[in-house]
Amino acid sequence: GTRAPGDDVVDVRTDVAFTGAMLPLLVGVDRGIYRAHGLDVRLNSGNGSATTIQTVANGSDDLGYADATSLVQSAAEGVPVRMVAGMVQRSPLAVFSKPGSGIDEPADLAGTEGGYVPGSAPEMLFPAFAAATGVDTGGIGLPRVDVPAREALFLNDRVQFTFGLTNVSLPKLREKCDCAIRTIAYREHGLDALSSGIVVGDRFAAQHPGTVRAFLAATAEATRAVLDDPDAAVRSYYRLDESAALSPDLLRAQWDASARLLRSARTRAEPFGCTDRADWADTIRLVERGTGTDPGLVQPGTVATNEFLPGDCDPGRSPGASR
Amino acid sequence: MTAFVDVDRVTKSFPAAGGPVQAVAEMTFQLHRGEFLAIVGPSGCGKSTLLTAAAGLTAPTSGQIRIAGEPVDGPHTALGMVFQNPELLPWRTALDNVLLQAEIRKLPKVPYRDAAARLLQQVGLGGFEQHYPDELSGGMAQRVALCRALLHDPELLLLDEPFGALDALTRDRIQLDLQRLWLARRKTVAFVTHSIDEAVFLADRVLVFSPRPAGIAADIDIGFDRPRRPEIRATPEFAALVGRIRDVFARLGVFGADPDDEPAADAARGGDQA
Amino acid sequence: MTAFVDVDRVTKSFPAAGGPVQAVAEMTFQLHRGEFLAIVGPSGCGKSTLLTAAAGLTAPTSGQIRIAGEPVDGPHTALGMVFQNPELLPWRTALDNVLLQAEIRKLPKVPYRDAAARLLQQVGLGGFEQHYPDELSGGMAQRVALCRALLHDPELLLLDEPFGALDALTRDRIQLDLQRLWLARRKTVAFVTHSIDEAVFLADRVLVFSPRPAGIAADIDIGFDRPRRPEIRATPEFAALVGRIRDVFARLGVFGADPDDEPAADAARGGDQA
Amino acid sequence: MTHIRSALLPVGLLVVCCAVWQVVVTAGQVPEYVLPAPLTVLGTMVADAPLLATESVPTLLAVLAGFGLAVLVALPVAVLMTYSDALHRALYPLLIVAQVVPKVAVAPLFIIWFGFGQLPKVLMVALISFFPLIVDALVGLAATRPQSLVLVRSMGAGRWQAFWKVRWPWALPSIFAGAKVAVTLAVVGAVVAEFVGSDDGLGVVLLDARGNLDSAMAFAAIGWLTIAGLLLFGAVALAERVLVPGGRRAASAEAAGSL
Amino acid sequence: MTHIRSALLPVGLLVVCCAVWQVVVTAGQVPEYVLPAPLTVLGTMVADAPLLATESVPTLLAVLAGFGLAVLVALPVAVLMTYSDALHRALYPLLIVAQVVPKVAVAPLFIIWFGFGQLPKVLMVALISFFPLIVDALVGLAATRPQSLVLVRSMGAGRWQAFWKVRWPWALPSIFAGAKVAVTLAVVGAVVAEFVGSDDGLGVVLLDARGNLDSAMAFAAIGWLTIAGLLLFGAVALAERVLVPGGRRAASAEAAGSL
Ligand SMILES: Nc1ncnc2c1ncn2[C@@H]1O[C@H](COP(=O)(O)OP(=O)(O)OP(=O)(O)O)[C@@H](O)[C@H]1O
Ligand SMILES: Nc1ncnc2c1ncn2[C@@H]1O[C@H](COP(=O)(O)OP(=O)(O)OP(=O)(O)O)[C@@H](O)[C@H]1O
Ligand SMILES: [Mg+2]
Ligand SMILES: [Mg+2]
Repeated sequence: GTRAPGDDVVDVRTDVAFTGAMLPLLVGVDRGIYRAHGLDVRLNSGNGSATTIQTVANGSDDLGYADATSLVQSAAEGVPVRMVAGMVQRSPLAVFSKPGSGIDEPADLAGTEGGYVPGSAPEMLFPAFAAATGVDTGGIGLPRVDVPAREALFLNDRVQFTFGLTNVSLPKLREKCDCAIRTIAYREHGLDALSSGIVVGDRFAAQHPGTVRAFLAATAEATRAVLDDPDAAVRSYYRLDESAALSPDLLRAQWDASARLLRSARTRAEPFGCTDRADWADTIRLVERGTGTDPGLVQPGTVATNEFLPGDCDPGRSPGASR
Repeated sequence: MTAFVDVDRVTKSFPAAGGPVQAVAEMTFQLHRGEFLAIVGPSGCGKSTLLTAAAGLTAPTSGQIRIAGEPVDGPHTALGMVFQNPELLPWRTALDNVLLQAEIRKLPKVPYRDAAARLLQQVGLGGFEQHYPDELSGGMAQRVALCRALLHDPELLLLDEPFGALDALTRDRIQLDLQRLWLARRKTVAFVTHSIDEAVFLADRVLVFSPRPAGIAADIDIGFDRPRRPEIRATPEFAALVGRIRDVFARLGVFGADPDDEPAADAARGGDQA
Repeated sequence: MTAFVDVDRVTKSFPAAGGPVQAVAEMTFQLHRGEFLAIVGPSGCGKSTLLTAAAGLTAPTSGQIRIAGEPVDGPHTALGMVFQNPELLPWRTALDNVLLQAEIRKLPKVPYRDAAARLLQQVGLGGFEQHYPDELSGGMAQRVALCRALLHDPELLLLDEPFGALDALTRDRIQLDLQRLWLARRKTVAFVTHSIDEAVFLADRVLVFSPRPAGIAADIDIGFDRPRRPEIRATPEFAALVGRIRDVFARLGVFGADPDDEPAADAARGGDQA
Repeated sequence: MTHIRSALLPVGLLVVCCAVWQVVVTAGQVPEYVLPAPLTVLGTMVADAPLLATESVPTLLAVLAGFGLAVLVALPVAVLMTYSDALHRALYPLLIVAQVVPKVAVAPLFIIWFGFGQLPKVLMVALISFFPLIVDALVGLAATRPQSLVLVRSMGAGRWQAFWKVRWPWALPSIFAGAKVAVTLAVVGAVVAEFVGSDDGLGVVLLDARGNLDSAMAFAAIGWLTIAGLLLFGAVALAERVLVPGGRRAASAEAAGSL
Repeated sequence: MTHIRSALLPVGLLVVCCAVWQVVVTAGQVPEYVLPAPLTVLGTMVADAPLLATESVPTLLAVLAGFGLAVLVALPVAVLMTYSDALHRALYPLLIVAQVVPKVAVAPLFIIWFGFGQLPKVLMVALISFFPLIVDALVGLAATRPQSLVLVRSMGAGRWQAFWKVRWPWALPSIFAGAKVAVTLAVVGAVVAEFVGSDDGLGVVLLDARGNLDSAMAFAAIGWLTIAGLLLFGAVALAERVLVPGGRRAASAEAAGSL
C-alpha cells in the first residue's frame, strides 16, 4: 500500500514462509490496520526462528514472529530478545505417523526412524517428551535433515514418523498425503509449552516503545478481524504472497488449528497476547531438559514481558519486569 | 632398383584466409631403395609439405605417394624423421627426448639407452644428456632431434634441414658421420637442405624445386665416388654442379623482384654459399 | 670511432644439473659505431648467450657490457633483435607480428603499418601478411622475425642467425638487401651466423669464437670495398679469408673427436661451405 | 548442416532423458510430490512464468554483481600474485583457507550481519566464484611462453605492455575455463544465499515450494535457474569466442591426425 | 631460509587476522553467539577433538570416495570428448545443464532414493567436483602442442601412446588446476549433503551445534572442516609436484626478467 509520510517503517520478519498461523500479520498489512496505527510494516518471511531472533537482536529487523523454545535457547546464549505477545500459547508440537506404520502412541516409536531438524522446536523438546512418556530415545533413529526433506521423507515412507506442528504441518501433510495422519501431540502427554509470538530486541523496545505498542495494538485488532472472517483473511494472503503456494483450504485449516491454541489454559480469560509467568517457567524447564541448558540461567522475565500489550494483562501473571 | 618412394602426381593446397595457397603443384618423382636424395628449393616452396606428405602425416590434395609399393594413406612410420624445428618435449632431458623414439616403438630399454647416449656423444653432446631443451643452444637442440631420428636405425630417413642451425665445422663433421652411416647401411634418404653445397656433397641426386607451388625444376645426378672426402669441394666438377643448380634457381627467380632491387639473378654467381 | 658496444671481461655460466656450464669465458672486444661485425663459432659455444647479454636480457656472471658508454644493467632496447627462433606470437598474423615492434614502442599506427607491409613485400612475403605463424614455412617465419627487428629502424642490430632457415638464393638476396640498408644508414650490426661465407661477405670484421666456454679465437678484418657484389665470392681474396677462418676453426677442433672418426680438421679444406 | 546436427545431438539426448523420466513418473514409480513429471514441471514453468520471471531478477542481479565482483578482484589479484612471489606465497594459503571454509556454513553470519537483502547474496556469489577464477588465472598466467616475454622485453616493453600483449593472450584459455566453472558456481552461490535467508529470488521460491511440498513449483524454479545458468554460461562462452585471439590456430591439426 | 620465510608470511597474516578477530569479539563489538572468539573456537576444537575426529571419518570418506569417483569419471570422459567431436558436442551441453542445476535443490532426492548412508553423500560430492575437473581437463588436453603430436604420430604412436607421452604431460597443469578447485568443492559437497540429511559427519555436528545455538562448537566443526580441506588440497598440490614433469623448465626465466 501507499505510505503516509509520517509512518514508522517497521521491518517484521516471520520465522518461516507464510502459513495460515500468520494470517493476523498478513491481514494487518493487507487491510491497512498497521497503517491506521501509524506503522508502515514491511513483512517478510525468514529462515527459522533462531535466525529471525538474531536478526531482530542485531537490528537487521525490528520485530519478529518466532518460537518461544528458540527464544529461551537464544536467551541462554545471551541474545537480548523478548517475546512481547504470545500468539500460539498452547503447544502444537507433535509426532506424526501414517496409519499403517503401527505407531499409535509414544512407546511405538522404539525402533523406528524419523527425520530430525536441529534447532526445530519439536525435535528440541523430544528428549523431554521421551522422558515424560518413558520412551528410550536410544532405539529411535534420528537422521539429520532439513525441513522440506523431513516431510518429503515421511510422505515417501523413507521414515516412519515425522516431527511437526499440529497447526501448520498437520494440515499440509494431510493435504499432500491424502491419508489419515496419526497425531501424537506433546501436549496430550503432559508437555505443554508456549509456541509462537511477537519478539523484539531489548534495544529496539527501549528506543521505540511506542512503535512496539502500536504494532501490538494493531496486531490485536487484526487477530479479531481474522477470527471474525477467516475466509476474508485467506484472501489477504493471496494479495500479499504472489507465489500463492498454499491452497485456501490449507490456509483455513492452519488458521483454525492455530486459533484453538491462541491462549493457554492459564491465559484463557486474558486479553490478546498476554503470557503467563508459570507458562514461561514450564517452557523454560522443558527447554532445559531438552537441550541441557543450565537450569535457572533463563528466567521468565529474561524472555518475555506483557508491558507493551494494549489490553490489561493480569499483573499477577506478568513474566517479570524488564531487565 | 625399383622405386622405393614413389611420388605420383602429388598436389597439395592449404585453405587460407585470402584464398587457398597451393604449396605443391603436380609433382612426380621416384626415390630408389638406398638412394640419397637431396631437395633444394626456395623458402616457402613446399619442401616441408612434401616431406610431411611422404611420411603420411598430411594427405596430398590429389595424387598418391607409395612407399615400397604400398600407398601412403596414413602415417608411414617405418622411417626416421627430422622436422624443421627440433620439436623436443620440454619436460624431457636431451637423452629422454632421444629415447622417446624407442619408447613409442616399444624397443627394449637398456640397449637403446646406450645407443642414444652413444649418438649424443657422436654429435658432440656428451655431457649434455641430462640437460633440458631450454638449456640447450639452437644447434644442440637440432642435434638431439637428429639423434632421435637415427636411434632406431630406420630404412628411410626424411630429414628437413637437419643441419640448418649448425656452424660450418660441426656441420662438415656431421655430414661425414651421416655419409659414413649411409655407406654402412645404405638407407634411403630424402634430405631437404638450403645449402646447395651440402646437397651436392651428400646426395646421389639433387632435386631442385621451383617456387611455390613447388614443381621439379631440375633433377641432377651427382656422380662422385663414395666415400666423398671434404676435399672434393675444391674440385672444378663440384663447383660446376653447384653452379648448375644455382643457375636453375636463378632462372626461376626466388621471389618477385622489386624494381629498385638488384635482380636476384645477379646473386647467382658466387662460389661459396649457404 | 669510439667503442659503441664495449664488451669488457664478460663471463657467463649457467647452473645445470651436473655442475655449472660455463658458456662464455672472459671475453673482451669493442664494436664501433657503424661497424658490421659477424660472429662465427661452433654450435653451443655461447654466441646466443653473448647477444642476449648485450641486449641486457641476461646479466653476465662477471664483467660488463657498455653500449654508447652506458653500462648495460637492464634491457637495452634501442636496438632491433632477431632471436635464433622466430618467436612469432601464434595468435597474430604475420603483419601483426611485425607490428608488435611498433605497438610496444608506441609508434604511430598508420605509417608503420605501411612500413611493415613494405618490409614483408621486400623479403618476399607479399600476400602472406594475413597468414598465421603456423601457416608459414620455417624460412617464412624467420623472414617475418627479421622484418620485426628492422621495422623501427634501430641504431643497433643484434641478429642471431637471421638467415639460418633460408635457401641459398633467398639468402643471397636478403644479404644484399641488408647490405644496402646498412650502407644507407650505417647501423651498428652484430651478426651471428653459421656460414663463414656469409660472415666474410657481409662483415667489416669477423670474430671467431672458440668452443664453449667461448673466447675470441680470432678477430679478422675484412677489407672489401662496399657495396660488395656477389661476384667477390669468386675472388681468391675472398676464398683466402674463408680459408683462414676455417683454419682457425679447425685448429680449435669443433668438438672432442671420437678416435674412430675422421678428425674434424680434415673437413677444413673445402671451398664452398654452409 | 553440421551446426544443426551438432545441436540436435544434445537436444535429442535431453529429450530422451525427459521421456524416460516422464514414463517413470506417470507409471507411478515415483510419487509426484517427490519428482514431478517433466510435463508438469514444464507446465508450471510456463504458467507461473510471471512470478518466476519477477523472482529471477534479484537472483540474476546478485549473480551478475557477485560474479562481476569476483572477476574484478580475482583477475587483478592473480596478476599481482604472478608478478610478486612474496605476495603469491603470502596470499595463496589464505585463498585456500577462504575456499575450504564451507560457505554454506558461514552464510548465516552474512545474513545476521547484512540482513536479508542483496548484499549478502552478492558477497556469497563473489566468494564462491572467486577461487576457480583465481586458480585458473594463475595457471594461465604462469603458462605464458617465457621466450615471448623475452622478445617483448628486448623491445622495451614494460610490465603493462608485456601483460597485455603476451601474458594475457597466453592465459585467456585458462582464464575462461575458470570463468566457466565460476559462472555456474555463481548461480549455486546465489541459491545457497537465498536458502539461508533472503526476501526474494528464485531460491526463495524454491525454498517455499519445498516447504509447501509443492514439488512442481520447486522443479519449475530449478528449471528457471538452469536456464539462467545456461544463458550465463553461454555468455561466457561467447565472450571467449570474441576475446580469445587466433581462433584459426588449428592449422597444424591435420598433421596431428586423430591423436 | 626462504622456505621458512615463505611459510612465515601467510601464517603471520593468519595470526594477525585471528588477533583482530579476537580483539573485536572480546571488546564486545560482536556478540559471542554470532561469532565466537578464535581462542574459544580453538579451545572447543581441541577439547572436543575426540567427537570431532570421530565425525570427521564419514565426512572424509565421502569426500575421498566422491572426489575419487569424479576423477575416475571426469578424466576419461574428458579424454573421450577430446578425441570425439561428436561426443564433445553431445555431452558438453548436458554437462553444463548438470552443473547449473542447483545441487542443494536436488540433494533431497538423493536422500529419498538412497537413504541416509554414505551413498548420497558420495554422489553429491562426485556431482559437485565433476565439472571443474572436466572443464579444466578439456582445456588442458586441447592445449597440447599439435607439433608434438605430429612428432609422435610420425613414430607410429597410437592414441594411447600419444596420450600418455604427449597430451597428458601437456595437460597436467590444467588438470591440476581443476583438481584443486574440485577437491575444495568436494568438502563443500559433503557438508551440503550432510545438511540435507545424514546420520553422521561433521556437517551433522555443525547443524546440531547451530540448532543448539552453540556457536563455539559450530565454528569448531568449521575449523575441522577447514583443516580437512587444507590437507586434501595439500595432497593434490603434492601430487602435482610429483606428477607434473620437468619442474626445471624455468631456465629461460632469467631473460624474461620480471615481465
Ligand atoms: N598449415 C598450413 N596452412 C596454410 N598454409 C600452409 C600451411 N603449411 C604450409 N603452408 C604454406 O605452404 C607453403 C609451403 O610451405 P612449406 O613449409 O612446405 O615450405 P618449405 O619449402 O619447407 O619452406 P622453408 O624452406 O622456408 O621451410 C608456404 O607458402 C606456406 O605458407
Ligand atoms: N638457460 C640455460 N641453462 C643452462 N645452460 C644454458 C642455458 N642457455 C644456454 N646454455 C648453455 O650455454 C651454452 C651456450 O649456448 P648458446 O645458446 O649461447 O650457444 P650458441 O653459440 O648460440 O650455439 P648455437 O650455434 O647452437 O645456437 C650451451 O652449452 C648451452 O647448453
Ligand atoms: Mg620447410
Ligand atoms: Mg645460438
